[in-house]
Amino acid sequence: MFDARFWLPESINSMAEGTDQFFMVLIWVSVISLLVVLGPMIWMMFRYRASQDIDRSAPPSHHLGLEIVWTVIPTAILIGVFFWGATGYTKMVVPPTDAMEIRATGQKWFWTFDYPEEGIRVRASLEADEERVKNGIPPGLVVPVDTPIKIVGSSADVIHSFYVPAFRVKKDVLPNRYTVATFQATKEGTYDLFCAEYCGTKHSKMITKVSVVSQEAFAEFISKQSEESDKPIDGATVFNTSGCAGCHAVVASSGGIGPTLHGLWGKTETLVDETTVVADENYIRESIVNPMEKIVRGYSPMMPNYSGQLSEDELNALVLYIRDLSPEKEGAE
Amino acid sequence: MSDNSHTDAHNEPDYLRASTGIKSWLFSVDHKRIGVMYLIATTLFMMLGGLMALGIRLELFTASGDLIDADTYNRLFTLHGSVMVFLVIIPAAPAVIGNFVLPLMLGAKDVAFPRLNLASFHIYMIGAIFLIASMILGSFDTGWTFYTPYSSTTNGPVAWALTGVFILGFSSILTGLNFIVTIHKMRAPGMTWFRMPLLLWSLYATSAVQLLATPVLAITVLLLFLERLVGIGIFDPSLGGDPILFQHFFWFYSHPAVYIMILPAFGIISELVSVHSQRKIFGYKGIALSSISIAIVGSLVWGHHMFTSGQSIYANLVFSFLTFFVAIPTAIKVFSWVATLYRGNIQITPPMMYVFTFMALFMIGGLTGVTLGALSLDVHLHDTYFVVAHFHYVMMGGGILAYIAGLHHWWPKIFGRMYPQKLARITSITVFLSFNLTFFPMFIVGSRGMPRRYYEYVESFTWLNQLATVGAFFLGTSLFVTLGYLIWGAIRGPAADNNPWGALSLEWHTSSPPIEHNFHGQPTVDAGPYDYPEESSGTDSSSQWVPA
Amino acid sequence: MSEDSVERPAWVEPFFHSADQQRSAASLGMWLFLGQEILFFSGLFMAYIAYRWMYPDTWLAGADLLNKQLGALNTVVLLTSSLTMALAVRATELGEISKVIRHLWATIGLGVVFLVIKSVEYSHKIHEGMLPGFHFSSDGLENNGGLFFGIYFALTGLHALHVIIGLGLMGWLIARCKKGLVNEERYVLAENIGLYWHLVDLVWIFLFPMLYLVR
Amino acid sequence: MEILLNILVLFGLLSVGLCFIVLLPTVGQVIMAVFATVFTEKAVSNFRGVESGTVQRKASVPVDTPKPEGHVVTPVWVYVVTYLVLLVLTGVTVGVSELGMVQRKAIIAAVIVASMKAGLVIAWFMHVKDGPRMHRLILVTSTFFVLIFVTLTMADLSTRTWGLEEQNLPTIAPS
Repeated sequence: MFDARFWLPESINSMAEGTDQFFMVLIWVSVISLLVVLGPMIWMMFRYRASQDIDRSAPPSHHLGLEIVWTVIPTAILIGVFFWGATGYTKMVVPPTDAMEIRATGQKWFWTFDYPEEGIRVRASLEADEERVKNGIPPGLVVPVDTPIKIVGSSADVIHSFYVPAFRVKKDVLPNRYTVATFQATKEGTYDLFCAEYCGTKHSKMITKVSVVSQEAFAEFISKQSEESDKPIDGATVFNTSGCAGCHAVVASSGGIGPTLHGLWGKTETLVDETTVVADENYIRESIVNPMEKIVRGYSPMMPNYSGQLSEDELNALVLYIRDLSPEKEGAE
Repeated sequence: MSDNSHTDAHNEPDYLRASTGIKSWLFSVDHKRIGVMYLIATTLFMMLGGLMALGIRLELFTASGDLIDADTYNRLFTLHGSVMVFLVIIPAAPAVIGNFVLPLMLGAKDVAFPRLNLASFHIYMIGAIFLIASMILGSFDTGWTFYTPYSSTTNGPVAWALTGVFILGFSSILTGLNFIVTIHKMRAPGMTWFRMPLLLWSLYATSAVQLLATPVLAITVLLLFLERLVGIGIFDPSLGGDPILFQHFFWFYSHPAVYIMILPAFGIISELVSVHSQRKIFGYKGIALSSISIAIVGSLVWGHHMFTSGQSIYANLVFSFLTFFVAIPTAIKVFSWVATLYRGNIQITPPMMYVFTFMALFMIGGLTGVTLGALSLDVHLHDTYFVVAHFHYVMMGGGILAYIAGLHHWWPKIFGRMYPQKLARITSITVFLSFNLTFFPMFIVGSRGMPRRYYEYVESFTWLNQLATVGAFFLGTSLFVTLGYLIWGAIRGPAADNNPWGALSLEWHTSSPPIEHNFHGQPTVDAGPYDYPEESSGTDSSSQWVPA
Repeated sequence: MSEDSVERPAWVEPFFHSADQQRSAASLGMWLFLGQEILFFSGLFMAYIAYRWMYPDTWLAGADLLNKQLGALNTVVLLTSSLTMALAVRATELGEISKVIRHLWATIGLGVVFLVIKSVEYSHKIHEGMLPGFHFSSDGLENNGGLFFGIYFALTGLHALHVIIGLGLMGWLIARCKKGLVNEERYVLAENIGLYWHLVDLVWIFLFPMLYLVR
Repeated sequence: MEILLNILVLFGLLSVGLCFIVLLPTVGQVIMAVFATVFTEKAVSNFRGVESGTVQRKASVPVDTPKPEGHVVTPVWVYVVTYLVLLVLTGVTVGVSELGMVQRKAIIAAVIVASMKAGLVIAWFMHVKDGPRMHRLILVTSTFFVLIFVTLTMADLSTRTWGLEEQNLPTIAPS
């Protein structure tokens, strides 16, 4: 009950190693002050209960010395706690100048990580991680071990929060400006990355991993990703990694939060305002980039817009993939 | 109601029987009736909020969300938050206990503006109707904190809820205004400021906070309403608006709001500790002035809710530094209460049992608050279940349990009948145990990293959440038992005499339930409210009131 | 000493001891309401200060689009209405009810003039397209001009709403004067409405330099 | 400790703000006194009366018609002079902005003159000067809370890059 592992996950972040001891000290301070207050209370409760006949003469109504003591001591303890917390905080939050920069963009229910020096972009969500683990790539945000990392975060729509419990790091990402989170992983392994600021329906699904890998594995990951990026983009992987699979079904079932895409090509869809539209290429393209324009009847306007998130060729690959979902339209251009 | 009417010496009917019929209740300007109506309303809303809490805990029994879908879960916890904060805990202690007891303690016939008092009850009901309407219309899923840009872009009846909160704010402002003027202008002759019972000091501080913080909530809700309706762009990031500014606006109200919730609880506990240990309170001036200093310092610290939300490092340091000053007045109060027990003649009555549970739970809540105030820990602990456990310990363990203790203390005065005391003692123990079973696992699961407002969680947290769910159902049942025997006591309990606990303050010197205009003639006060003579046997001691 | 020794005029509430206690309670209540109103407007002034700090150039450009002459005229109108209101309150304390009604009508007239000038300004802005938020389409301001006009319309709109409430209160006060319910004993109601009107004027005194004279 | 220094600066700011607010009604009163002496010799006798500015409702100001409870009714000319002073100050505010002073200075000067006007309205029109002390206390507390709200929020907004200077974070221009 009283060792750090019971309360906190193992701390990997070398910039925040003071926090575990600080937490345990505060646990001890709390337990002691609990005893200091509840102990006498329970003892007096029994000793002075009504049935006891005991010396109750001249109960003191105030005692200046005692009152000053029990004001000064808590103040001293609290100011001590503040300074320990503040100094730990400033060490933990200001990234070193030589830190490796990674851009994190939070969006409705998945993360996108850009490695500016290496020029590659990686999408991280539950589905995307499964894809990557299948073909042997470390899932989620891939980070070399023992190098200070600076995460520059921003959000594409609402406030999310970049939270890695193992690194004791948490920073909200905001739509209108960049915020900075920093850590330096000391032990290889994969650790959970949660979104800690409520961001809508699948807030609890916006989970991915942080894989801390050795330097060589990181270099190999970078090379594989960069030659991956000049390979022709396959619509299916874009569909799975950028969160479409989370809401749209690709097989002829009616489930899912968004409309089913099986057999969509060429179908006439009735929209919320009772107008109808033929599901052709620019309807699909427009519904991806600006979903709020044409909402299919029976569905609530919840799809996040992807304008600026998908590159031009990713968009084309996606539209082709959706077209191929309709079997009878195999040959149609 | 049994027929042995409770008329007192001048055989005037008491306020319950003075006039009958629903209209006489709904439009009565008698502060006691308005207090009872608030009691009924807040209890109903507390049951509603409690059921939602059980729904949430049931969903979290299993790691993967299978009972209800994510969207309904989000709406459920948003409603649980909003109903509990705006409809139950902010009005409960000041409006129910305050409305009923304040004029009696002052020796006044009624509050300063009785029609305004009735108006604030009706405003409260209209606001509640709006909030419940938003629930019926499919409810909103923004969390009770309405953070933009999510709350300004999501669909759903957010506008209804915002109007509801806007109207509820006014009910709280008007009650605060009424109490301050009553305390200033209508004290019994001879009752100087330092001869007032401590509950009035804390109600005075609460009303000051209600008056000075709630308008900022009103303007925030109005701006958010305009943002959704007309899109004036104040909080809209694409137009240059800053979501952090909304958080500043919101928390400038909401942190003082948690002091609105806890200050009356402090007042009730100071009252009960002194009465049930038949002893002068220790450090009267210390406790009275600490209430006022909490009201002032309480509005300096709201930034500790936003340590990880992109607030600047400088502001984090300033707010963390100020947060630790708020803990000191609370510490003074707690130490003074324990010191009051020394050499007291402690009666282990149900209210006193609830006082002990309050002391234990509130201490745990307060100390974890200090842990959350330290900057380097808050980075890890913010928006996790550690925070959820902290504020439930402080608000439910502190605020609501003290409110229940107050109800047990003044129940004989409100209804003139006594509830079964043995059963009450047992339930107070089950409430304490089931409370710890529910919320202590949340501390552990929170510090291990389970974020807040999660519909599904990682497998490793499962058994702790299951423990919490089981605890939640025990807590629910024991609270229902409390409600049951209190209602039974009010209707069929044995008649209670005017001063069952041997207290000295003025409200115990009139019949219980009191007559329509409280006192025959104007009571005058010549001594403090807690001047129990040394060797008192606890009953007919020298009273604070010199009979007319 | 149980019964009240001083005989109480009819209009004093049963639970007050004397007319003076009721008067001081009423004016204390009004002052608490004013304290709360100050905080209500403080939210908007806070938004103004925050965004002025963030986008100083938008604020300068935005202020140029506002019509300073009408703003100054409005300030003079409101100050005069404050004077006539103060004279009305003074007349109630002296009991000259006819003078009270005359002053109140003058104040209501000035309030209406203020609202007319305000509507002229608003129609000019709506015509020019200087609407809050996204609907901002006027030229001469880069993209977040809508933010400035969002705050402008929120502040002046809320203030105009309070002016309208003030006019309603004064109309009600005139009705009570005609019914003879207001005399040199029962002047607290007039004093409270006077305080409310002075607060509305106070808000405009701070609002005018901040919004119009940002130079 | 540089953290401590910054926090003390903040407290200094808050306390300066507080005494400025407390002085507000007295500022109005002083201006009244100055203008009173300049304009009318008869006012000189009132100047001494006004100068004492004691709070009790003493008949320090000449009374037109005595009231039974010694309730002081301020004479008409006090209101008229206050009104004229307010008009003059409005002219000053407009003048200050027309001068086209450097942008930052103008707003501070304008706000100071506006609060002088506010001081006048509060002191004379709203009878805070000769009213009970409680009214002045309410005014000071609520303005103090507004001051806290503004100062601490600006403590966040204005120091966004404090401690992160060398990170040269890019800024997202509002779209």
